[in-house]
Amino acid sequence: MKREIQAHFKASRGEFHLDARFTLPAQGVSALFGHSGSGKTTLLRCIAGLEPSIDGSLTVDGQCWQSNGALFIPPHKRPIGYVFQEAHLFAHLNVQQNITFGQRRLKPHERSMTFDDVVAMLGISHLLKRAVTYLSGGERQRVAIARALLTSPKLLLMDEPLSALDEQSRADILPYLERLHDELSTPIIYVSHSQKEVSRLADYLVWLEQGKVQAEGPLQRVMGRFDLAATHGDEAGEVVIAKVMQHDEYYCLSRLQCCCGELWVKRVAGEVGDEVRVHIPAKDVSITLEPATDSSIQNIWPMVVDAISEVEQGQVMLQLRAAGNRQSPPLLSRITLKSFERLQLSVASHCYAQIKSVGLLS
Amino acid sequence: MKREIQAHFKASRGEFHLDARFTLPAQGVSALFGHSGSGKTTLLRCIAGLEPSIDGSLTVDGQCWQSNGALFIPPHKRPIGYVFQEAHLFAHLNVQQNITFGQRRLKPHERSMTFDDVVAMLGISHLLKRAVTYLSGGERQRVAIARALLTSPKLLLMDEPLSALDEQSRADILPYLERLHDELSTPIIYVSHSQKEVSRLADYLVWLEQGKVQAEGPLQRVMGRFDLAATHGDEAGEVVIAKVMQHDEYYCLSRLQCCCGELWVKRVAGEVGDEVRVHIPAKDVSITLEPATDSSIQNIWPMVVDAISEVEQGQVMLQLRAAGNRQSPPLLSRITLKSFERLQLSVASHCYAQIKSVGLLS
Amino acid sequence: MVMDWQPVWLSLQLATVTTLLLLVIATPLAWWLSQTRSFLKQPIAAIVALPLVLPPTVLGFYLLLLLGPQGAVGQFMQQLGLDTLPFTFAGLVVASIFYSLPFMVQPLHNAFESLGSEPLESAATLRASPFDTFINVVVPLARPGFITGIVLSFAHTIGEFGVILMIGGNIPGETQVLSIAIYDHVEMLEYSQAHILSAGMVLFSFVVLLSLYYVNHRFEMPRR
Amino acid sequence: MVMDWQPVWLSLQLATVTTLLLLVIATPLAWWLSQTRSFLKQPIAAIVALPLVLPPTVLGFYLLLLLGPQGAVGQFMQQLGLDTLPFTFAGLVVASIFYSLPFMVQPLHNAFESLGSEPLESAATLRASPFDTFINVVVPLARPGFITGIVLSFAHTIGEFGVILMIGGNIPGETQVLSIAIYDHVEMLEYSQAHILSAGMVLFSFVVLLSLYYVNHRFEMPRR
Amino acid sequence: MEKLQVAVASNFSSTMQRLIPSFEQQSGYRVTASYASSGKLFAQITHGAPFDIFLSADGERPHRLEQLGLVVANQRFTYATGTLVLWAPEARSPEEALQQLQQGRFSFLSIANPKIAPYGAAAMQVLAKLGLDQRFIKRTVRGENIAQAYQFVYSGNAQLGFVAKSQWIDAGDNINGVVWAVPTHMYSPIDQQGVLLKRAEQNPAALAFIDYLYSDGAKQIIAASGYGGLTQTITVE
Ligand SMILES: Nc1ncnc2c1ncn2[C@@H]1O[C@H](COP(=O)(O)OP(=O)(O)OP(=O)(O)O)[C@@H](O)[C@H]1O
Ligand SMILES: Nc1ncnc2c1ncn2[C@@H]1O[C@H](COP(=O)(O)OP(=O)(O)OP(=O)(O)O)[C@@H](O)[C@H]1O
Ligand SMILES: [Mg+2]
Ligand SMILES: [Mg+2]
Repeated sequence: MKREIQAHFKASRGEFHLDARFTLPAQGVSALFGHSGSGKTTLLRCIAGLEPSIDGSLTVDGQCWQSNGALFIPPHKRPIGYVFQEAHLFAHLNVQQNITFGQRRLKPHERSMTFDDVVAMLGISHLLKRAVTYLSGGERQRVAIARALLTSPKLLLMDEPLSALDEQSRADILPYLERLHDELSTPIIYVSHSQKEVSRLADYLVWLEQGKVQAEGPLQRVMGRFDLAATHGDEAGEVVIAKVMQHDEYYCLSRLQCCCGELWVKRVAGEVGDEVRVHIPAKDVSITLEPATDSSIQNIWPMVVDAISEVEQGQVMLQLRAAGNRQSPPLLSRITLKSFERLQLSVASHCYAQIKSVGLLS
Repeated sequence: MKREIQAHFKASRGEFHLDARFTLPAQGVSALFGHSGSGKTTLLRCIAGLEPSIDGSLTVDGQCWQSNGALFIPPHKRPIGYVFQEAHLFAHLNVQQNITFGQRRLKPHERSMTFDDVVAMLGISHLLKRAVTYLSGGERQRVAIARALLTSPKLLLMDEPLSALDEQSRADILPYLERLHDELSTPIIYVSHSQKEVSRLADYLVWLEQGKVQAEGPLQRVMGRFDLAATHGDEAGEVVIAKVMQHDEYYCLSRLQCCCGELWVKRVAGEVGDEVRVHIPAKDVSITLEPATDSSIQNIWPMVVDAISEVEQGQVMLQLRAAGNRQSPPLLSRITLKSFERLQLSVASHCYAQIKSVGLLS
Repeated sequence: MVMDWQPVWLSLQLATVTTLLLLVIATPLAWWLSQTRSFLKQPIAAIVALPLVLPPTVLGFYLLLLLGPQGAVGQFMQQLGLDTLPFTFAGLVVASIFYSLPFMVQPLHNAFESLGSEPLESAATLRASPFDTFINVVVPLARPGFITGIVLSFAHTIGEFGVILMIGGNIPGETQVLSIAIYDHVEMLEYSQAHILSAGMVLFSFVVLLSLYYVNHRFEMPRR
Repeated sequence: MVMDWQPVWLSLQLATVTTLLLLVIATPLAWWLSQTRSFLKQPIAAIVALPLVLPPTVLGFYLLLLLGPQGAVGQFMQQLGLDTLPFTFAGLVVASIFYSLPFMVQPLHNAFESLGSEPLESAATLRASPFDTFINVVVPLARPGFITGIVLSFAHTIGEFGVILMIGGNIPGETQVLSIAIYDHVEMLEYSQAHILSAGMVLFSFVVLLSLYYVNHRFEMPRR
Repeated sequence: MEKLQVAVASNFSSTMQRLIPSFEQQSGYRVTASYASSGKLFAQITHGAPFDIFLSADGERPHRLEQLGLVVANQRFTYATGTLVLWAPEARSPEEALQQLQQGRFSFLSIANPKIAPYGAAAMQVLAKLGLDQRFIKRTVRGENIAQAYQFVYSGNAQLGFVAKSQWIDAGDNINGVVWAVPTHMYSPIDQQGVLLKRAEQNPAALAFIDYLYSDGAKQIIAASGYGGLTQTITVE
């Protein structure tokens, strides 16, 4: 049986009409993505069972949690962890008591997370005895994440958990979340409005607009769509899956193989043979007609222009594919209209795509 | 008399010790920047007068607001606008009543903002009659910003006001904040942990760590410092002031002149002759030994390597200056060690810096 | 049976005046209790509740001692050229206020404390003076506390008769309130009159309370 | 004067038992009131406050009729083979509960409503069943409401004597509580005894209340 | 016109209401009566209550007031003498009522509190005479006053009760059972005394009311209400 989360929720709240039907893989990270007020939080609450008045059906990994009025598993019986958009800590408990609140309610064998790990990862060990009133915004959010993780959830729901955190804290937490779904195969549904975060983390994307699902699918497919790219300006780009081929310890680089060619990137953590995900922002892909040899840019692929669209005035989005490989997934490049005209590009033009190695996500 | 904000606050709260002394220009945007728990919110509250128990002195634009126990102007008599980290809307008032709460307490001649403008800018006109309970996280934050703006403050204090907002909303609000300090010369003190936001907005930076000021000064100086750059990984870079020289309406580009050379960027809003701020991320500056002619990269400057430091293993940070101009501010470029060795760069090497135009902030 | 409306009016007057004055007195007291960090906070909170522990008649007796011509307060008032309070409507009001004070102070104190400092701080940054904040932010947000205080004080003043009988002297037209009138009927074995008055009182109070709760409900903040 | 301790113990017993039972009864009722959207909410909230509006003696009289052998409740109890309640300690407890109910329900209702739904939702996502949540989240967060309810109910039960005299019959050692004893002294013009008992009662209550408030203070959530 | 404020012990309240109209008609003065227990009225009078005449339920309190010098000396008078009856709602004859008491065939016996109400003291004397005063202590409920003693029986919770004859008469037909008229020798007379307060020494209305109480009309009303009506001035011993 395929591991899936199938959901359909329908409700009206004033002028806001929710009618979202989608299917997510019950593994990896799925992102709920959309503008402010598009219904992300509402949908997450439905999945958690916090909106019993909203009609809908929900099946998680073969188990029915809710079915149009006929069945409704109450939230405390759903094996979820929930990180609220505002931390919602218990004011009468200190940090440690908050964190272990859920854990204490699990049977020992249900506990797959350890207190020490989670506390260390979130960097809150110095706060344990503190009253929650005296936490800063970011500290609050980290405590809320720890609290949800320690319920050892079978499904983790996170509502913009990193928005109040600085780069450093994010960088500490993100790999942990990745480990979570890699090692424990805990599926995560992640609400975010940051395309960067989404493309770093998510395997699957549900794009909400005004309560409706606008686009849905594996990250690569949805992110590659021109309309999406056009909307999201600077962060549009392509995510490709690549295989680790070689590590160069001296230069601290790794060589990846992806469909379009070789890619030198900053030393990645995986073993040779592992698959990694690479986000190539359209704006970081520049075009030359001849391969530059004396450039600091290491990744240069011969490509063919597949499609051309004008994104905004003065900006052109090129869809490229590997020269000699009709089936390769598209690579996006955004250049100025001026360069486009100067280079006299057109569909089927041959060119070289330059990708700045350090501009890549791991 | 020089327009300045001079502050010195000192307090102990459990293990947290605040002892921050700094001087900000009383115009433009100053950023309070630092990790979670570094004391940003506490400091902002001190400036607003919300921490009467904290000893300190504060002089804003020549007026003393607080002076070591001798004087303490209560918060409601300080002409500030405050956007709290959590929105803190009034639960008993609807959106419109919340927004106009402060405005109604101003005399008509003190009002420099209009309701319609602010509401339109923040895209909340459809929410005016709504109870605040029914707002989404981002809507809440926008209402809080509107409420603070409508007090027509002489000093605007913002505690991570954009963290819950999607790119679209940010893009709508940021230009407005810029106009605020350009047209109304309202100084803004802005708490943020996003280097991107800071470099886009701020003129002046106060970098806090564990309650102490770590670095302080004009954005360019602080951001250019190698130690800072090294700490903040991907977002390190340089901010340069450039003058608008020409608009090309067909290509939708603008030509800027900055110390190092000419820069073609996406059409900017200002008039010819205006000054604009440009953030050049170190990772978006690539190096060639010969100027590429058939490349989509338009901005290519002849530079000289001024300093070299190894940032992390396998990564080299170059500090460049314009060839033939010893006084030009530094430009940062991050390249891989491999490229660095292949190009055989050393201090005083001549090279060309390539900057992808669309990778620039306006 | 000829209905004597005077006790009814007197009771309503007494309960209304008492409740209004209690609002005036208890609100600042409760606010102070909720904000202070003084060591006097707990003792004063305890003292406020003390009148409750004495049987009403006994409390009335002590008030009589205190307010009467030989009492400290009474002598002071006489020195000021004022009449003493016992056996007057004013005396009833003073006694009722004293006795019902905890019913107003306690719910308000709770309501004020549960507000937290956020609304106060928001209001301060929006140019509202402390008084302005109190009227336009604290009071509406503490509405449930006010409702409870008003309900308990009003109902209790309507029903109370021990203190009132003692301090007021059951003088028809002056200090004979409804509760005493009903009591008198019961004492005189005029049960049917007592039933009618009691039923009227209960019904009337029910309607008043119900309306109050419905109005409160209409102004309730929406909840998720 | 030989001190008769029996009324003192009886009063303490009565107040303690009443307060405990009130907690048991009022807590679910207040919780229901705070959560329901039923149209019965306002009427029931109003009914809870109604006993207050009747003079205690009169209320006692009606309770006497209701609980007595000819009353509906009394007959029902007799059919069950039980003794009727008037003139027993159990009767005192029932009457006190009935009369003090609003003092417990109202503060709890307010406290529960001011919690909002967030703590409940957080607890639910952390595997706490509704009952678990109630005990471990709602009760500690609503502590000020409980304190107020306990103070008002306890103090009021100690001081009340109208209803109690009526339902209890003032049987020494059985239903003669302290408040009645003090009352009797005042009526007998034995003022010095009354003074001593009253002072003792006030002092004792003050100490109890003060300790309660200090304990409450120690457990108070820190505020900014 | 002079107004007259009379403080009246609660147990005399219904009789007082019959006296007032007849007095007002005769004299043209207006009377307002305040009812409370004698103990409360005493406390109030000692603290300046605006009463002209005090009709107590006993002799003790008027006596004390006299000693305190708050009332006109040598004017204390007995306006009524209370009569005690034993009310047994379930009995068919007075003898049965007495038997019921003697055999203890009741759950509760109701009396007024002997400490504070003269009728209660009288009831205790009767019980003592019958040798029952120690037997039923735990089954004797004591009302704050004679009205409550009556209510305990009326509500069916007490099966026997020593109440005032005046109450029995007031109740008229709508009452069950019978009463045993307690022989007056079994208890010392319940003399209800009145006094004229100092402030009313010159008040013609007050003097007129006292005169009225001595009148035959008033005596008749008082007697018809169930009191051994004799109105006499008692001089200080
Ligand atoms: N009772 C209601 N009446 C009217 N509108 C409502 C009600 N409840 C929610 N809404 C609206 O529903 C929309 C969806 O809210 P939701 O919290 O799910 O948004 P979101 O996608 O999480 O946004 P954000 O990113 O800002 O948190 C919002 O526009 C909100 O104003
Ligand atoms: N009473 C207190 N006792 C102990 N520590 C306290 C107390 N009050 C505040 N702190 C600590 O002071 C530090 C500064 O808090 P502040 O809210 O100013 O941080 P911040 O820079 O705004 O962080 P963030 O970006 O997470 O919002 C935090 O580490 C907080 O835990
Ligand atoms: Mg949301
Ligand atoms: Mg903060």
